[in-house]
Amino acid sequence: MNPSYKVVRSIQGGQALLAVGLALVGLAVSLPWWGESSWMREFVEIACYFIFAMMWNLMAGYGGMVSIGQQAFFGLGGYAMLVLGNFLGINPFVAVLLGALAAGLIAIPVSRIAFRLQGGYFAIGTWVIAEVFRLTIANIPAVGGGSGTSLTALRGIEKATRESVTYWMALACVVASIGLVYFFLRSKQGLALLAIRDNEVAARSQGVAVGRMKLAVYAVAAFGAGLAGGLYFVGNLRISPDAAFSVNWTAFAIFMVVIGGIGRIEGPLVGALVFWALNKFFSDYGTWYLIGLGLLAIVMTIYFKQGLWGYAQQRWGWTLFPTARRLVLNTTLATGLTPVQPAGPSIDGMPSATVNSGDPFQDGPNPSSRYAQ
Amino acid sequence: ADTVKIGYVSPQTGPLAPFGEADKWVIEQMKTAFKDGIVIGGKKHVVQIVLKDSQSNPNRAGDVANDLILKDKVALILTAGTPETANPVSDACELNEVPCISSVVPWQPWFFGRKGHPATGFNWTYHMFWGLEDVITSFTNGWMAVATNKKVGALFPNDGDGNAWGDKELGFPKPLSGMGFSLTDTGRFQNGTQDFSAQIAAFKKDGVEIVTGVVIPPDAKTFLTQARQQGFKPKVITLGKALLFPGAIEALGDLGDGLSTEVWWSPSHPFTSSITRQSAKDLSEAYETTTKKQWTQPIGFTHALFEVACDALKRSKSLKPGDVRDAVASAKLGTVVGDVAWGGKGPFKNVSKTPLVLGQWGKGKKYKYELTIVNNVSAPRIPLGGTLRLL
Amino acid sequence: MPLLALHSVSKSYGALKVTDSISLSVQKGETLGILGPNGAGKTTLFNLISGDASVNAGRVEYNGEDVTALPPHLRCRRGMGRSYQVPQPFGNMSVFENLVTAACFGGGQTERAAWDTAVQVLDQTGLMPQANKPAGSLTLLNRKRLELARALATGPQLLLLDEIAGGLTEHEAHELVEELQRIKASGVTMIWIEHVVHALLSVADRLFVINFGQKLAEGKPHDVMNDPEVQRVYMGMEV
Amino acid sequence: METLLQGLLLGGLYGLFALGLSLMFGVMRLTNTAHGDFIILGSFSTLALVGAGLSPVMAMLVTLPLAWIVGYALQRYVLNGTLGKDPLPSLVVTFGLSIVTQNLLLELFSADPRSIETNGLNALGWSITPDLSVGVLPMIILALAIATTAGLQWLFNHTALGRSFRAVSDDREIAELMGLNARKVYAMATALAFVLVALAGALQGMRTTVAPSDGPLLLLFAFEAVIIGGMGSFWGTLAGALLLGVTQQVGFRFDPGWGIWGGHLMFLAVLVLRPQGLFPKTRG
Amino acid sequence: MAALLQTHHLKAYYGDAQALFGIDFELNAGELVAIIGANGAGKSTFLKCLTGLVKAKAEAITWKGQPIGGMPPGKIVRQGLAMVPEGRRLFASLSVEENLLMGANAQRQGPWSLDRLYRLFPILNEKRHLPGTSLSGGQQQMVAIGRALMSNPEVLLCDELSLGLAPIVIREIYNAMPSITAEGMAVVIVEQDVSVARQVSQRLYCFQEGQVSLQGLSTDLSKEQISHAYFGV
Ligand SMILES: Nc1ncnc2c1ncn2[C@@H]1O[C@H](COP(=O)(O)OP(=O)(O)OP(=O)(O)O)[C@@H](O)[C@H]1O
Ligand SMILES: Nc1ncnc2c1ncn2[C@@H]1O[C@H](COP(=O)(O)OP(=O)(O)OP(=O)(O)O)[C@@H](O)[C@H]1O
Ligand SMILES: [Mg+2]
Ligand SMILES: [Mg+2]
Repeated sequence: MNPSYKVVRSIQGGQALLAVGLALVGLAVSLPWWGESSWMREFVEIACYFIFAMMWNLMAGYGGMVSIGQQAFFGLGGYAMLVLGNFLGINPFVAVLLGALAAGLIAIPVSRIAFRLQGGYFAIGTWVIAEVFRLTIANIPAVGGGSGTSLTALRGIEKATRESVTYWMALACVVASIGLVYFFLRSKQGLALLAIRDNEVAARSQGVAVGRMKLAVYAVAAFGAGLAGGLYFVGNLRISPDAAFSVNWTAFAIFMVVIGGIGRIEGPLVGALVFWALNKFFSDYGTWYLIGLGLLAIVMTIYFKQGLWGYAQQRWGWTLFPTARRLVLNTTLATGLTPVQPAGPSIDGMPSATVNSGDPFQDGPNPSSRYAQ
Repeated sequence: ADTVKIGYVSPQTGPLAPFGEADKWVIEQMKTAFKDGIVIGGKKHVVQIVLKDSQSNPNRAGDVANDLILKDKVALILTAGTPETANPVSDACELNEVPCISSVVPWQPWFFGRKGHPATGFNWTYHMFWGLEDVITSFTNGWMAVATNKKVGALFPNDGDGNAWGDKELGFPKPLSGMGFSLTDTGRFQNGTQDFSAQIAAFKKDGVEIVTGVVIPPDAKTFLTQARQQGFKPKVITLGKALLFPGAIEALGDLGDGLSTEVWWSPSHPFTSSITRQSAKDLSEAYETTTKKQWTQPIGFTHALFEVACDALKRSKSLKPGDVRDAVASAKLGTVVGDVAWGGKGPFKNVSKTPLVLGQWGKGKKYKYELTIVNNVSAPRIPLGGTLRLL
Repeated sequence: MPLLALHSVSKSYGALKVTDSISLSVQKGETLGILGPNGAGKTTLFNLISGDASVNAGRVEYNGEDVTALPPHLRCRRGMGRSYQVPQPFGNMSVFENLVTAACFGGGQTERAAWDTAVQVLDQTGLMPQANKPAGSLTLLNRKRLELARALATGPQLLLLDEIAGGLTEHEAHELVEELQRIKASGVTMIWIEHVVHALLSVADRLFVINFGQKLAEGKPHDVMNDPEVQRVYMGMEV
Repeated sequence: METLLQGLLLGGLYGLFALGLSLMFGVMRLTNTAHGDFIILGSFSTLALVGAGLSPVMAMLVTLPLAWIVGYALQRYVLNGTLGKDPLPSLVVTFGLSIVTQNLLLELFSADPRSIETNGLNALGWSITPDLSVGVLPMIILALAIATTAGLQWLFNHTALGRSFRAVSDDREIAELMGLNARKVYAMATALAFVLVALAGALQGMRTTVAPSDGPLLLLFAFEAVIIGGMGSFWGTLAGALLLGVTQQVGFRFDPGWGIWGGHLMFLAVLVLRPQGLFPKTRG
Repeated sequence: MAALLQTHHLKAYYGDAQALFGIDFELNAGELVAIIGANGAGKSTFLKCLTGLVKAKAEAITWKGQPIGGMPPGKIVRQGLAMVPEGRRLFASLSVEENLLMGANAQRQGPWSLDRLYRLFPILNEKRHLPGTSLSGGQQQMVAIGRALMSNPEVLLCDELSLGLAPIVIREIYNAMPSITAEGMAVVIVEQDVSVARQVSQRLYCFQEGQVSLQGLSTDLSKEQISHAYFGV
């Protein structure tokens, strides 16, 4: 009854890409044995920015929730890590994960307030919420109040160990956050998220639990932000409310996502690289550097909405993380739907299904254009 | 030739900028003093001083300190000017195992604010300044010399200094009540608060005649103007931090006359520099001549930090961080702010104390307002210039 | 027991009473046609049934259950499939993915099973050539087809169709009618709003005419179409 | 009593902050995240002019028309391109503007907090009773806030310009069909908002100290006032601002560290309990 | 003499989707032309192109021989084209009178003023200070027509005047038509109700799928021709 078909979810050269990716990760893992400690520090810092941006992208780019208050969870992750490490004596590296978890859990009640607002109001409302957290922490003397405090839990650990463990952890978090977002978007739930972004009303009428989905994304994004926060302050030893809950975290995340291209996994990745390069070469210009970043974000938004990667994708059809499902029929009729291309080997061994049957089907043009996710 | 880099972090801009105002001048002076280089471990080294601005922001202070260590690879870091800059810089040095000498923070906020453990102290970071015990002695002694109802209102903000000064155990409250003063402390406020009517109302209600605290300069201005607006006129106003600088006093207009503050260094301090051999008076006059500005207290301490650094580097076996640290730790030096030596008990393993007195601003001859030393109970070596007047 | 029953439901937007105490019931397997002038409140009635809009008064029963307060996605999962008058595709997703989404969430299927359903529906509705195109790039006609296809992919018990025949050529309309007859034969209950009367007549078992949010007529298609009031109000032709 | 009075005086200032934001919200549905920074920009431009030797009043008279021009140009050439259903572009652009403004001020004026010299006006007090004395400047600010609110409300309800503001806000497409150039109308609205912003900034600079990084906090206060008051009426915005001022002042009395926190919390409580605001639009 | 308003192979798009596939149309001074067609045939889109709300090629639309396609709506209305939009779309926060005054923004001279409108629709005078949206559907439609007339247009474009209106109201509105067209104003109406369209108009265009499927003098076209062109049967 059904035509036999195959669903292609990979890209050509996927295996090669995967190999390159793995090689890069492998190289990165070995860095502590041959690299300088300043490189590790730099990586940890950029990793924190990247994870944070990735989560912001998930929330704003896919979930349509534009928040300027994600620093709330960044700070909470950091402070939770500090409390667990300093007062409860938990290993700070374990505390990073627990702190992120705490941030994710706190996001659930917080969403009840934040979701009262939409669009621009949501954005500023979340900022107010972040301020509430900042002021609350600033008024708790146990964690140093407004002046902040030092992470004493790390003092016993040797410098080299501390540096490499922090570095590996950051690396693992980067890979994990890419993986998490990628597999999430490839899953059935990812489909629902895309549907919500495109049309909330229709998504609801197709059985998608819109409210729950948004909450889940919000909580996951908070978890990621908390992770970035914990990681950052483990690398810094000192935390203060102003640093932890600074709106700059979100500002830089927005910058990276907008430059790289919002609503695509490659966006924050490209954005983080650009940001790192700009930071490296221009950050000495201080205020002028920041003015430049601001202007760049403005210009990109007005004239170049899809970002660098979005442009590449439109122009050359580049994709690193294929999440789309392309239907290919198992017939080679000249009039067929899609020529059965030698579809690239599946990048991650996702099953490509084949079902037998063999109806001929209608004529039609050859839609092989790729499109933006 | 080899180069040795010394990093210096201070607030050049932001609300605490007056603390860093003299640094550029001192550094210029040091460049001249070091123009022939210094000999370290038997080899001559060119000295390079890298100045970084913390923008009065703790986060930024930590970042620039990390940059100095990881990018500039400095041998030693010096830092000064409130816990907001000195603490994060010290922490970054402790973390990255680079020696650091800090100043211009009472030692309690520096030591306890960084969660220092008196038994073990710190391994890489050293501090030279006075402590809260000194400021409490100076202030209370000054107040007891005049007739008031001994009702004190306190302005302690939610920052490193404010939290330490207002601390129930370490700070003002305990000794004050021991000496028969009553204290109205309305709680920690945010720096940059735009409205002090709550505090003013509480002070009025309790009949406060003495106002004290440790606030940043702009907040002092906001408080004093609002106090005037709302008809609150205390007899004595002795504020730490905010009233240290002539610029801040001038900005207050008529409100500035008669305000009092702590004095950690002045031209009348009887000390000389180990590098330039200038007396305190010579040093401040040199500053006034080149910059055409009135002297400020941080000049002495910035200068002294370089004295200690220079002395340590000269004695260091090599530029290895451990060697430099050991040289710093074993310093015994007479500087333009007094004698510096570490190695006491408890926190004093890392802390060397300098003297403190009380001063009062009054109409001056050379400048609009000048500072007179009005109480020297905690440091009798420093000569008095007058007695405390009521407002 | 009727599959769907409305008990005097009403809906107002501001001062405008768009649905005015309408009661109607649909039996399992039946196809009900809804007619009425523009702005009579037909689409609004669908919104009330599907849960996209909430009633001001009255009750909606589905399969014997009171679903008045149930959100749209749960109504969909209970078997209501809906197509929109103004097509609402997921514009950045491909047609195939649109259908997979519907089958996954509306139909409660696993992704793997949803692929089968999607392919089958594509084949059935003639959208196969468009399968990999972004839904946003479809022509209006194909968007309307997609609306039907997506509703079908949820595996509905009750299918709500809002003006799906408008703008079709004679031949296409004929194919659509055949398709709907097949769906009907498979036991799906349908409610169909349509201005293309002859198409509607060849599928509907019963007609329901709305005017100003109120029931104007109800009954066998032939009787309703010959009702002078309906002729006047709806066809706009004096008899 | 004194708390209430001081709270109202503080609220007057917040009211001035909030009116411009409310105007831009109302006409364009534009969330201007750089609002606070523009207020500070207003303070600094007045401050710079006073520094150049003008009297404070003269400086304001120069700043206000300048603000009009800047606002008009900004909307016309930058912000108009970001309007639309998707809130992201306008958020990113105004956020970018916020960063640019902040850092530009930092570059030009350094991070030092400053205040505008008013020749002693700011220290003037007015004793109502022997123990109750209020500042003259805060009183002037409150009076200005009330006058501006009344003026805006009148402009909105009774002039052709106000009519076109409301029309483009209701239905831009149809308004264009009536011969309005929506882009110009938007630009006028922003220009007007900028005048309010500059006024608020100048007064803020006279009342207390301003630093380049103060903007975001002012934005939050303004935003809270708008939401608490409920969208759509300027009197509502002013009422929201006064309420916010009083709440903060009560919080300060309780503990200075928790005053602003209390204001935020009141805002969140309003959001949960009465999302439409306390005084939503009552028209007709 | 060239027609007052002409379109030449007019095409229109909403993003990627094409809505009009080459419409040729003309209108002469003083004429009343009706456009009919099924839902989604492109009638509203056509009117939006004429008034500049949907972009079109400049030469595709000519006004007194001059190309006006793609001009901003504000300029077009000053040339003398006014539209009564589908669904009335009154300004919700403006009173009846303010809604009418909005029409006068184009600042064209002519016979229409508030006074004259209130004479035509006396009920509006009674309700002048109420918010426009509190009126009944028919009254709102009167406001929408009045708002368009206030710009003193040479051509009045009416989209689905009778949409959602009771037959009696429809009659009332169409009865007002002659007094509107009396001074030589040309009118285009889009109408779902074929018989009404035939009665009131001189010429008729039938749209189907973005194309003109039938056109001619209203009196010449038979019911069968129309229903064929309309429904495709
Ligand atoms: N969300 C809404 N807000 C205000 N009014 C609405 C809303 N939805 C519908 N209406 C109004 O309700 C009335 C009925 O609309 P509805 O869409 O149900 O008509 P319909 O019968 O489907 O017409 P058509 O045949 O043109 O599709 C119309 O006057 C419409 O303007
Ligand atoms: N804003 C829009 N975006 C995308 N497509 C649109 C838009 N407006 C109309 N369309 C599409 O363009 C086509 C023509 O629509 P138009 O509104 O012109 O039809 P109409 O003949 O006026 O129909 P009706 O009788 O329903 O008013 C339709 O297929 C419609 O779906
Ligand atoms: Mg409808
Ligand atoms: Mg239409």
